[in-house]
Amino acid sequence: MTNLAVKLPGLNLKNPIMPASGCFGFGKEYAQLYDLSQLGAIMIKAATVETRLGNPTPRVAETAAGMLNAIGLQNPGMQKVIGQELPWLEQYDVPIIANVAGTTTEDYVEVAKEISKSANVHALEINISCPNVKLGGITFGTDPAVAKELTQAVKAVSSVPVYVKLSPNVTDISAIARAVEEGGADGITMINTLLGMRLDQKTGRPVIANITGGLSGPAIKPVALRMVYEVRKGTDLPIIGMGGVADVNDVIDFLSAGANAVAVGTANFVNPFVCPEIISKLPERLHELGFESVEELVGRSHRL
Amino acid sequence: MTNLAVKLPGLNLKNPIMPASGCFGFGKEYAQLYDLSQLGAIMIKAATVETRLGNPTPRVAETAAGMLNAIGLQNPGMQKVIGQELPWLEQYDVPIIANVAGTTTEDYVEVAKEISKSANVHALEINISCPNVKLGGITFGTDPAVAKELTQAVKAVSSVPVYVKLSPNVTDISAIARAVEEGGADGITMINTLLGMRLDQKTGRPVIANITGGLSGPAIKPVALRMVYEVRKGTDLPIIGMGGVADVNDVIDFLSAGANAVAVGTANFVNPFVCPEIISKLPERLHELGFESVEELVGRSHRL
Amino acid sequence: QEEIARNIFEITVEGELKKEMSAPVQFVHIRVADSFEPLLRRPNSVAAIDQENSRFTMIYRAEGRGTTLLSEKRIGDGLDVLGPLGNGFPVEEAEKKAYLIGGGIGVPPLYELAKQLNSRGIETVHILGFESKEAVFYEEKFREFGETHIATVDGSHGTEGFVTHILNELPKDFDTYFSCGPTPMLEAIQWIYPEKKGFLSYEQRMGCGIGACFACVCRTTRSEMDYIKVCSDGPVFPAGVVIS
Amino acid sequence: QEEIARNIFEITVEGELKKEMSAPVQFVHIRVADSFEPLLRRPNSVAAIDQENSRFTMIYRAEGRGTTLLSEKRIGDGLDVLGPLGNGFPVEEAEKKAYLIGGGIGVPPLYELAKQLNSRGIETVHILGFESKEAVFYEEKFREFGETHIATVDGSHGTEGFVTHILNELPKDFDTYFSCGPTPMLEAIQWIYPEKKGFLSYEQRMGCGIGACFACVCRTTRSEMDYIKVCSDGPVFPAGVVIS
Ligand SMILES: Cc1cc2nc3c(=O)[nH]c(=O)nc-3n(C[C@H](O)[C@H](O)[C@H](O)COP(=O)(O)OP(=O)(O)OC[C@H]3O[C@@H](n4cnc5c(N)ncnc54)[C@H](O)[C@@H]3O)c2cc1C
Ligand SMILES: Cc1cc2nc3c(=O)[nH]c(=O)nc-3n(C[C@H](O)[C@H](O)[C@H](O)COP(=O)(O)OP(=O)(O)OC[C@H]3O[C@@H](n4cnc5c(N)ncnc54)[C@H](O)[C@@H]3O)c2cc1C
Ligand SMILES: Cc1cc2nc3c(=O)[nH]c(=O)nc-3n(C[C@H](O)[C@H](O)[C@H](O)COP(=O)(O)O)c2cc1C
Ligand SMILES: Cc1cc2nc3c(=O)[nH]c(=O)nc-3n(C[C@H](O)[C@H](O)[C@H](O)COP(=O)(O)O)c2cc1C
Ligand code: FES
Ligand code: FES
Repeated sequence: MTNLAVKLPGLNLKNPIMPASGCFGFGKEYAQLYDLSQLGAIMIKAATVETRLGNPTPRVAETAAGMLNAIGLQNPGMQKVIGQELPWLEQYDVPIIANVAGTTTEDYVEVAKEISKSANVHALEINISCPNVKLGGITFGTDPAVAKELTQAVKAVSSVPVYVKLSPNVTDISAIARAVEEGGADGITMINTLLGMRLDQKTGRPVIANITGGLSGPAIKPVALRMVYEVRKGTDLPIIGMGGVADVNDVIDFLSAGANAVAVGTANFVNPFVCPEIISKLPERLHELGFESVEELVGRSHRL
Repeated sequence: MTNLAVKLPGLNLKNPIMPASGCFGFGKEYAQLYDLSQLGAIMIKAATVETRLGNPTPRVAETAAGMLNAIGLQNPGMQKVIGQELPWLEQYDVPIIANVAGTTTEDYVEVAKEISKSANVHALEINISCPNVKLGGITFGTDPAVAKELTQAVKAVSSVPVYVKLSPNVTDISAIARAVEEGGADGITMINTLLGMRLDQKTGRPVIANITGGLSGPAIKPVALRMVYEVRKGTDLPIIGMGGVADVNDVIDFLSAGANAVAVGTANFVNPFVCPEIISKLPERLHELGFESVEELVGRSHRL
Repeated sequence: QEEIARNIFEITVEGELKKEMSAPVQFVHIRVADSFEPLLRRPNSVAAIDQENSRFTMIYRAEGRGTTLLSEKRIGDGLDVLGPLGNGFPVEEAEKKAYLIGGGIGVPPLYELAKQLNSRGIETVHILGFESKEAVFYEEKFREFGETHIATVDGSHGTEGFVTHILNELPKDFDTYFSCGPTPMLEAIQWIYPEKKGFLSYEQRMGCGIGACFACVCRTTRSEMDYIKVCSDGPVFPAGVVIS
Repeated sequence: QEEIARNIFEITVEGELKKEMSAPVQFVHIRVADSFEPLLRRPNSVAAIDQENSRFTMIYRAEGRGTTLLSEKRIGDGLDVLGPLGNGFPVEEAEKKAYLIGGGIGVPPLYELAKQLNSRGIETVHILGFESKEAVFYEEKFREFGETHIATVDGSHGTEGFVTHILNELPKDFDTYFSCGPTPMLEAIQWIYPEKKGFLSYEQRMGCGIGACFACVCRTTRSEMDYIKVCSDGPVFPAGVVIS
C-alpha cells in the first residue's frame, strides 16, 4: 500500500495535493462538488486587514495554455474570514493554510497575528508576490532584504508555522529563498504568477482592466519547475510547488524537482474535480514508478 | 495602399517581419521554401569568435504551447559566418541583423568589430541574454551596470547600429533597457527565452541534456507583450519585439504594445511559411483596423 | 448542430447533468477541446430545455477561438459541460404581460423563457435586436408565442437601430420585463422603464464559473453585499441591483 | 488507419508532396493538431510509398501526446505534412545480399527498403526486434520478401532478447546491412559487423526538421565537418560516421 502522507511544519497531510490560494475561494463552491476532507490541505484566498473590493473587471483573460488574472486580492477582510469562512470550514477534516496579504508590513503582521489563532489554520502562506496590487505585495517579493524583514516580522507574531510564497518575476529566486530562510520561514510556496498582458486585437486595449495580470496555467509549468529545482538545490526548507499542475504526472514532476507537496490552481477552473482525481490516481502512478511513498519520490531529479 | 515599410537605425525594412535569431539558421534551409527577399530582415544565428559545438543532445523539449531549447550557441565561428554564410546571403535583397554572442566582453567586441564590416550586415543584435551558456551570456543581461559597459564597448567598435537583446529573466527589465540606452544602444530587441525545465516523467531526469533550457513559443507571449509595453513606456529607442508570435494578430499586438518591428522564432518550426504568410496578410489586417501604415499603428495601446 | 444565421450556430446536447435544469438562462460552462489551448471553459446560456430526453439546446455565435472550435463539432462528438450554473429568470414574477428584450447572443435564453411564460398564460411581447439581416435568428419561433419586433443596426431587417428605438414606440402596458444582451443595452432599458419590474441577465468574463475565483464580480446597490458574482449570484439580477 | 499491433497504428496519407519521395526512410514532419498544444511537429518515417496514387503509409507507436492525437484521426481528416525530409537508405549500395535489421518503431522504414531491394534482385534477410508478441507487426509482409527472424524482449514470440542475439547466430554471408532502431541497437550492430558495409538510420529530438535549428546534431568522425544534423544530413549515415 503506497503511502501518500506528508509531514511538514504544522501540516500533517493525508496526501500532498491542495488547491492553490485564490483558485478555490474559501471552499464553499467546491464543497458542493466533492468532500473537501479528501484534500491534503486547502490554501484559502488571500485575507487582508480590511475588506478589499479588488480590481475593476475584466479581471481574467485567456492566453495560450494559460490565463491572466488581476483579481486584486478581493476578500471580505480578515474579520469575516476568521468569523465566518474559517469556522464553516471546520466541518471538514482538512488543515487550512491561510494566505496573508497586505500593502505594509503592519498589514501583514496584523493579519498573521489574528488569523493564525484560528483553530483550523495550521500554517500561514505569506503572499509577498501578488503581481496585481499596486504598492506593496510584489515589491516585498523582489527584494531579498525586504523579504527577510517581512518574514521576521510575521514569524514573530504567528502562532503557526510560516510559509512564504515567492514571486517568479525576479532575476534570482534562490536569493529570495535564502533571504526568507534567514528570516526564519518554516517553508516556501512557489510560484506565484508571471506578470503578463493581453491586448484586444481590434482596439489594442489591454483586455484586463488592470492592464497587466498574472499568468498561470500549463504555460508557466516549465518556469515553475525550473525554479523549484533551483531553490531546492539551495535550501532544505519544505517547498510546496505549484504552477501549471493539471494532472498526476505534473505532480510527479514537481515532487521529483524537489517539492514536498503540490498545489493546483488554474486547473480547478478547467476541471473542478481535478484535485480528487489526482489524489485517486497518485497511488497507482507512484507504484508504477516503483515508489512506496510520496516522501521517497521527493527530489529524485537531484539524486540522478 | 497600406504602407508596410519601417525605417529603423541601419534598417530600411520593406515590412516589419523578420525571423528571430537561432530559428532560421543562416537562411539556407528556408531559402528552399520561399524567396528570402520577401522578408523585412533576417536575424541570423549567433556568431562567436571560435567555432562552438554547443550543448549535448537532447537540446529541445516540448511544453504546453511552447518549447525549451538549449542549443548552446552552436555556430561555425565568425570567420566561417563572415566568409561563407553572409556572402551567400548577398544574393537576396534583405538586410541582415547579425546576432553576436560570447563569454567575455573581448569576445563580443571582436565579433562585433569583424562581422559589422560585412556588406549585408546592416545592424548587430548583441545577445546578452542567452540562457543556455554557462558563464557569460545571461549574466551580462541581468545586471544593468554590466549591460551598459558591454553596450559601450561594442558600440565603440561596431560600424553599424547596435541593438541589444534583453533577457526576460530579470526583476526589472526597464532598468536593463535604460542601462543599454545609456550605453549608447541604437535599439532594443526583446525578448529572449524564459529559463525553464522539463522532466522525463518515467525517470525524473531533465529531458534537456543541459538540464534547463529557454522557453519560447505562444506560451510566453503574454510575458513578452507585457515587457515590450513596459519598456516602451521608458524609452524612445526602437524595439524589435518577439516572443510567441505565430500569426498576423500577434504582430498587431506587439506593434500596438510599442514594438517597431516584430521577429518570429519558434513559429517557423511549426509552419515554415509563417513569415511570408504574415507579410501577405498584414496589409489587409491593417486596413481592417483602419490604419494606412505600420508606423501609424506602432504604440497605439499607449495612446488610449 | 446547424448554422441558423451568419456565424450563429444551434447545438443540441444530450446527457445527464448534475442538477435538473429548470429556470431559463441558467447557463452551462463548456470545455470545447481536450487541450490546454484554448484552456478555459466558455459560458453559454441554455436556449431550450427538453427534460424528457435530457437534452438541451444552445445558440451561440462562433467568433473567437473557442466557439469556432465548438462550431466544428460533429454529431456524436462528446462535449464536456459543467452545469447548470447560476440562477434563471424568475418566471413567477410576471403577472399578465411581459416584455422580452434581447440583443444578439442575448436572444437565445429568451426563447425558453417565452415558452415557460406562455405555458403559464402570460402574454409575451418580444423585442429583439441584431447586427443585420444575416444575423437574425428564431424570429418565427418567437412569433409563435406572440408579438415580435426586430431591430437591426444596419436597418437591413425590421426597424433600423437598437431595440431601444422600438421600445420608445411601444406602449408601457406590461407589468414585467426580462432582458438579456450587451451591458449598454441593459443599462439603457433600465433608464427607459425606471418604474417597471425588470430582470436582466448580465455577461462577464469568467474563470471558474461557480463562484470561487472572483473574476466575474460587479458592484451592487445591495447594501448587505460588497459585490455580486455574475456566475453564482446571477447571471440574472432585478433592475437596479447591478452597478456597471 | 488501423491498429496493427498494441498501440501500433498504420496510417495512409494521400496528397501532393513538395518533392517526390524515392529512397526509403525519408521521413516527414507532421503537425498532428491545429493547436498550440501540442506545438511541435512529429518526425515519422515512411513505411511504404505508392507513387501512382500519391499516397504513402506510415507506421507509428501511439505513446505520447502527439502520436495519441494522431491515432484519433478519422478517415477524411486532413493532416499537415512537411516533407519528404532527409536522405534515405542508399539501395544502390547493396550488391547481392543484404541484412535488414530493425528494432520497434525502426522496423517500418525497412519495409519500403525491402520492397525496393528485392525489385533490384537483391536478396534480403530481415531481423526484427520487438517488445513482446503484442507489439509485433508486418512479420508476414516481410516474409514475402525473404527469410525473417523475430526477437522479442520478453520471449513471447520468436527468439528471446534483442536482435543482436539473433545476429550472433546468423552467418555473415551478406555484403551490406541496413538498420533502423534505438541508438544503442545501432551501436551494437556496428560492433558486431566492423568489417561490413552498413547504413544506419538515427533518431534525434527535432525542432525544425529541415536543418535550421541545430536541435538534432550528432558529433561525427567526418573530419571536414564539426557535426552532422540528423534531419538534413541524415537520418541515414554510413557505419562509423556518427559518434553517439
Ligand atoms: C452567463 C453567460 C451566458 C452567455 N450565453 C451566451 C449564449 O447563449 N450564446 C453566445 O453566443 N454567447 C453567450 N455568452 C457569451 C460567450 O460566453 C462568449 O461569446 C464566448 O465565451 C466567447 O468565446 P470565444 O472562444 O468565441 O472568444 P475568445 O476571444 O476566444 O474568448 C477568450 C476568453 O474571453 C471570454 N469571453 C469572450 N467574450 C466573452 C463574453 N461576451 N462574455 C463572457 N466571456 C467572454 C471567453 O470565455 C474566453 O475565456 C454568454 C456569456 C455569459 C457570461
Ligand atoms: C527520423 C525519424 C523517424 C521516425 N520514424 C518513426 C516511425 O516511423 N514510427 C514511429 O512510431 N516513430 C518514429 N520516430 C519517433 C517519433 O518521432 C516519436 O515517437 C514521436 O515524435 C513521439 O511523439 P509523441 O507525441 O508520441 O511523444 P511526446 O512525448 O509527446 O513528444 C514530446 C516531444 O519529444 C519528441 N520525441 C519524443 N520521442 C522522440 C523520438 N523517439 N525521436 C524523436 N523525437 C521524439 C516529439 O517529437 C515531441 O517534440 C521517428 C523519429 C525520427 C527522428
Ligand atoms: C484567479 C486567480 C487568483 C489568485 N489569487 C491568489 C491569491 O489571492 N493569493 C496568492 O498567493 N496567489 C493567488 N493566485 C496564484 C495561485 O495561487 C498560483 O500561485 C498560480 O496561479 C500558479 O499556479 P497554477 O498555474 O496552478 O494556477 C491566484 C491565481 C489565479 C489564477
Ligand atoms: C531553437 C532556438 C534557438 C535560438 N537561438 C538563439 C540565438 O542563437 N541567439 C539569440 O539571441 N536568440 C536565440 N533564440 C531566441 C529567439 O531568437 C527568440 O528570442 C525566442 O525564441 C522568443 O521568440 P519565439 O517565441 O517567437 O521563439 C533561439 C530560440 C530557439 C527556439
Ligand atoms: S467566474 Fe469565478 S467567481 Fe464567477
Ligand atoms: S531539427 Fe532543426 S536542425 Fe535538425
